[in-house]
Amino acid sequence: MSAKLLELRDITFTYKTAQRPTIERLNAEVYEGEFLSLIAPSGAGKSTIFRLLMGLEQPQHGEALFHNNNSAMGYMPQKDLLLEWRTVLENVTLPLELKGVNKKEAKTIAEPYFVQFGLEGTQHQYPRELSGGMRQRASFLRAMIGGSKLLLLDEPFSALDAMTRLHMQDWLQKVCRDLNLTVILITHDMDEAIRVSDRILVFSSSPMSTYLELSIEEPHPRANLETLAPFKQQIMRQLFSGVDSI
Amino acid sequence: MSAKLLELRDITFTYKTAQRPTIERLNAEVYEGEFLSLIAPSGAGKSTIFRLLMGLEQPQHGEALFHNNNSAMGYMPQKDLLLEWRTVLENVTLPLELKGVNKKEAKTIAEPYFVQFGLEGTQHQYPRELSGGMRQRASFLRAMIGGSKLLLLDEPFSALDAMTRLHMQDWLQKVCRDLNLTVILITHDMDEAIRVSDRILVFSSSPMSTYLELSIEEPHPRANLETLAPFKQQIMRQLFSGVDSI
Amino acid sequence: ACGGEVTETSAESTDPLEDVDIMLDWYPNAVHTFLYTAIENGYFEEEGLNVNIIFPANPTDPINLTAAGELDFALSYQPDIITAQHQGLPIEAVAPIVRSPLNHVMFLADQNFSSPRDLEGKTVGYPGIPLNEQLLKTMVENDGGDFSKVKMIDIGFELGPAIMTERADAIIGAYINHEYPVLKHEGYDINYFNPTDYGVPSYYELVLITNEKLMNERQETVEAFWRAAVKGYEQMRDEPEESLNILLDNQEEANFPLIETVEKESLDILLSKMETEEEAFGAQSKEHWEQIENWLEETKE
Amino acid sequence: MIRNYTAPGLLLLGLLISWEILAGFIDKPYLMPGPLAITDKLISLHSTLFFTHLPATLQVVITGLVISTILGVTVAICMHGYRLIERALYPLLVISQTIPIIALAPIFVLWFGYSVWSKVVVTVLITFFPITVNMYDGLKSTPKELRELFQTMNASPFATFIKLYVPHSLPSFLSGMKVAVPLSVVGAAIGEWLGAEAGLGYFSRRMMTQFDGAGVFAPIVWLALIGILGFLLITIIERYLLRWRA
Amino acid sequence: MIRNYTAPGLLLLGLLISWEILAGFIDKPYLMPGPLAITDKLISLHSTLFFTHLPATLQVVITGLVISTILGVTVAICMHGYRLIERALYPLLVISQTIPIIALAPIFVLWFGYSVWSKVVVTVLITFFPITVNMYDGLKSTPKELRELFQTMNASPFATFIKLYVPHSLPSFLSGMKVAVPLSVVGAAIGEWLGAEAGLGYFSRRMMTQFDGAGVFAPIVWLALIGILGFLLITIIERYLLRWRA
Ligand SMILES: Nc1ncnc2c1ncn2[C@@H]1O[C@H](COP(=O)(O)OP(=O)(O)OP(=O)(O)O)[C@@H](O)[C@H]1O
Ligand SMILES: Nc1ncnc2c1ncn2[C@@H]1O[C@H](COP(=O)(O)OP(=O)(O)OP(=O)(O)O)[C@@H](O)[C@H]1O
Ligand SMILES: [Mg+2]
Ligand SMILES: [Mg+2]
Repeated sequence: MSAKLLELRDITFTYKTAQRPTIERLNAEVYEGEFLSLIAPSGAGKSTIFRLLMGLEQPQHGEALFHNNNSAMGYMPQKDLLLEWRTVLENVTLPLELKGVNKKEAKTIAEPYFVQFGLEGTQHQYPRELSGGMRQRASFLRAMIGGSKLLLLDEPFSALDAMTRLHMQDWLQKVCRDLNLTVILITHDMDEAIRVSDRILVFSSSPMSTYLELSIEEPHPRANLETLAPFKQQIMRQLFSGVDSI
Repeated sequence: MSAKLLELRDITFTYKTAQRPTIERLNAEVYEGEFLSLIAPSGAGKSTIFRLLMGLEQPQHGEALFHNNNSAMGYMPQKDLLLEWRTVLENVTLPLELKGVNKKEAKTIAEPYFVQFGLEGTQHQYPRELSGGMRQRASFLRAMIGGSKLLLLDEPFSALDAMTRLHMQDWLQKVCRDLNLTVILITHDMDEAIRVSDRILVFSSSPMSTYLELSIEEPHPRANLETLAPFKQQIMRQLFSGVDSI
Repeated sequence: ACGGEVTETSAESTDPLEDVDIMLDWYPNAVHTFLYTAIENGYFEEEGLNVNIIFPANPTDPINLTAAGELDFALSYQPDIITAQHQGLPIEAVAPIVRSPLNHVMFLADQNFSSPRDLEGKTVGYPGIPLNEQLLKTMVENDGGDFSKVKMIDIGFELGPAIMTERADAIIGAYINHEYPVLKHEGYDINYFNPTDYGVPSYYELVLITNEKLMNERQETVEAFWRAAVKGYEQMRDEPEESLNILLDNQEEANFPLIETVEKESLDILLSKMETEEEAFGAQSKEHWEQIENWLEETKE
Repeated sequence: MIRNYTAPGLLLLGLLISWEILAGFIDKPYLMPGPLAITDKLISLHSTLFFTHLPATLQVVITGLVISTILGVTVAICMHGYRLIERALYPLLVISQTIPIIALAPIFVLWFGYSVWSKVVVTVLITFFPITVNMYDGLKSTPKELRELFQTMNASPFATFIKLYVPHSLPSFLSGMKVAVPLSVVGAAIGEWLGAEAGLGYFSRRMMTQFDGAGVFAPIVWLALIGILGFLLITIIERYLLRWRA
Repeated sequence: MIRNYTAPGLLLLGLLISWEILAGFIDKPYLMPGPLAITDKLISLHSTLFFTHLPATLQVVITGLVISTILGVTVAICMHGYRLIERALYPLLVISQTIPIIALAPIFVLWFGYSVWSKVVVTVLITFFPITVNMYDGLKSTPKELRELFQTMNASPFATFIKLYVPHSLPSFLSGMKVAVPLSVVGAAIGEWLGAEAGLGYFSRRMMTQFDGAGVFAPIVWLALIGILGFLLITIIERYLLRWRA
């Protein structure tokens, strides 16, 4: 197993206006180069974990430890958060701009992705002219384009149709393996998690705590979902056994 | 088969700033009391169809015909569009307020749904304090609470985990059948479509046109997905054959 | 209208009093003593008038609003009256109150100007009324100087600060009965040139005016008003101290205390200019008006 | 709470001290009286200022503000509702702002006499414009998607106005009020020069003719106090009404 | 395009005609001259007004606006950046707005003499406040989630400012400018009364002392024109910069 990239140590976190902690004494680690998926009920605290990792919230107890310091993170928030006053191209190249890449060059870098992501022709449109799924892909592209080694993706494909979603998953898989990226993916789609992950963490909610850890060592690409069915059943069983009703 | 509730007749629609029509000569009908799902690639024009039905856009050609006039529609847009300055409860009861129901009564009506939808305790929070999936459920609840006989739901469950999603689907199914509601559901999740629909329309994109129409006459509740597998395969085959790459 | 102080209608008088409004040329000061005295002593009431004193917001209000018929009487300046009449405003002079210019050129004593000619190359501030240009032009040229070498600057109504801050070398448009004693009271040593010493005809600084309509249609009212005003003046001339106290008390009551020493000095200066050996209070002649009109016409650029 | 105000308090104190020193140094009390001299005047004139002039000015300020708020909001709503009114009215409003009051003073006196109304009119003329502009811009910036949401709920124009436009343009409207409140104080002061027997602005002006510097500034201290209190009130209202922002 | 302006044009014409009739009826040209008399004056005084007084006033207006824009924006930024500055400065700003200019006139004369600067200072004093308030409120309303997005992209404070805060507060800033521009015209006119040898405000007041009503209003027509053109300029800039709103 490769080196630990980051660690959550005994984290407890309560939102200011909340009565109960969202996360309590949570421990987890992420290894370099792995593709880790997080699955949990809606409202459990997945997005909150990302916020803690990005330093947007401070845990009341415990800490998020990074073992490799030069890690600029690529973060795709759950809401697309496109800037309405920028064209799609300008939105997508924002991280490059912030790194000081000049506009022309940034455009050259972004252009091929537009084709790849099915966004060709939208470069000079404003976000309000995009469909929901197109906005999501633009936001995903923005998170990817910075060239970060560590990606935090919060439900990146939830608004995509099955076909586009498969395509994007494959693309992501390939890029990650080619460039040895580390990915933490929040998803609600178990098929997705099983298809792309090296490891899956399933959490229970209120407060959030680890339920199940699952390593999937099938080789990629995993075209045949049949062989993966047992994993899905295992997750389902775990999830649905824990509660009588949601 | 029951009476036609509404009809799309030969609709052609182009967005003002777009070069090509999004929808061209599209025909479709919706029957009273049916549960109809729409499946299409991202960016095809599903949300646009809803906008046409709601009268938010005018087709350049053709028309959307309603055969039953007293149909106030319950519309759930793809973006949650919660009003940030209202509490969750105030957001949810907005349609009731607009109908002149007094606040106290509206609250009494809404209260049980909060429990049902896993939103208990959020009544007096502001939308910014909710998770993505919770926002979606609040928006869904707002669309349902008006008591409309016709529901237009634009990816209502895309941000929900598998378990919550199943629960919501079942709930929706039951309500629709009990109250004889007509539902048009946009979804990307084929399992979802197969599980809840009486009929599924699959569209191709640019311009949008009907690919496949599928009636599913299995009785509800459809717990056993095995028997539904052939439907899924049929859709998949159709969708994936149509294109070489997305 | 709710401006100014309204005299109390005495309880025993049975005849309803006729209400008349008069607008002063400025806020109340020593020059208005005759009016306050007349009110206080009931001279107006004896004439069947109830006088309501109003203060102007703009220096042009007295003429404008009298012409517009909003006011019955007002106090204003002779050159302004002539200009206004030329513009066709229907106003008429009832009687002059102050017979010679109060408007003097003033400057700090350490400027050492000895005559208007010394103002060549200097900056003179004035309150934006072109008359002041004509005054100074006459004075400088009469003194053998070149008026085009004097820099005139419109400084609004803040005349005092212009020389206090030494941003202007001299000012014109300031009054010998007000700015002069006030500045002295504030500890500034001020010298001045009197326009009449340098070729400016002695125009009436302050004139009681009314509108044509009133003059023609209610002449009795005008006469009654003037009779009471003269009585007030005589009282003020004969008993300046007590009369001034009436004014001061009046202002004290209204919360705008005047500086007693300033107003005393002011009154002294004024009395010599309200009545002279040759001319009685209020006397006026056609020739005088024509003389001033001619002078105004001649000196216009 | 107290600690938060020590720094600004110290700054204010420092300013007052340096002002006193500067005033002593310049030694032209008419032009620039020191704070001590002004305080002296404030005390000696207290009953006059507080019981005679303050109420007179307050009456104008409050009447003026109430009228210009109603007027400004109404005009903004009409301009927003009817493009024609906007095009016809806006230039006139701008013109009304570019005419120096003093040129209109005789006309006001002609029409309103020396009553409180000429002062109120001046105050309204000065204060309604920022309210109108900000309210109008606030209304105009209401997102299309929210407007459409209300449309789909069959909200009446009135309900849409109350429940969408008003809350959405509130921040902008309050910005306008924050500009208008201090202006109303100056407006009242200017109005008082058009003819008054009482009022802080009038008193100040009279003292000016007496070359009494401290007497000029003593009523201005009261004017400033009115302005600050009004501003504070708006800020408190803002904090309450926009609490959803957090 | 042309048709859009007929209605407002007709309104204006109607207003002018009724004004002319009213003026004829009142028949007090020294108080209320009719538009014809003013037009006459405008023509006969054209070269004086246009070549002598207009440039003098324009210089003050433009210098004043440039300074107050820079000042207003800078102060707003500082107040937004540092809570302490906000607390210390805001009361002072409000106070500065409640002091009638005329009371400060002697001090301005003391410090700036009768140069163009005393006029510019008056203009700045009158116009910077709406700019500051609107800019500040615009900055303050920047959504937290967008601020966080920039934080996660490691954007420098400067870049965040330029690429997030500036575009986001632009609408609000422009509202402020729309209030400030007409005010700058009045500011310059008032400034001219503190000492001037040329300028439209100066000329207007001079005509007042000559009981020449038409002469009073002729320069005011120019003042109004400056105001309208400035306002129009801001509107055009607004339409360009906020084109993403559509
Ligand atoms: N700003 C906030 N203030 C208070 N409570 C919050 C805030 N943000 C989130 N929460 C609460 O914290 C909990 C976890 O939220 P989070 O967004 O992390 O959930 P999630 O797992 O991402 O859910 P989803 O799948 O629906 O996006 C929720 O119950 C939510 O109500
Ligand atoms: N306001 C607009 N102006 C111009 N083009 C638009 C506008 N809204 C949508 N479009 C375009 O119309 C097409 C259809 O959009 P629509 O939102 O209907 O797609 P959709 O089928 O709902 O997709 P998704 O599943 O991603 O939500 C897209 O290509 C989109 O770019
Ligand atoms: Mg989430
Ligand atoms: Mg859509």
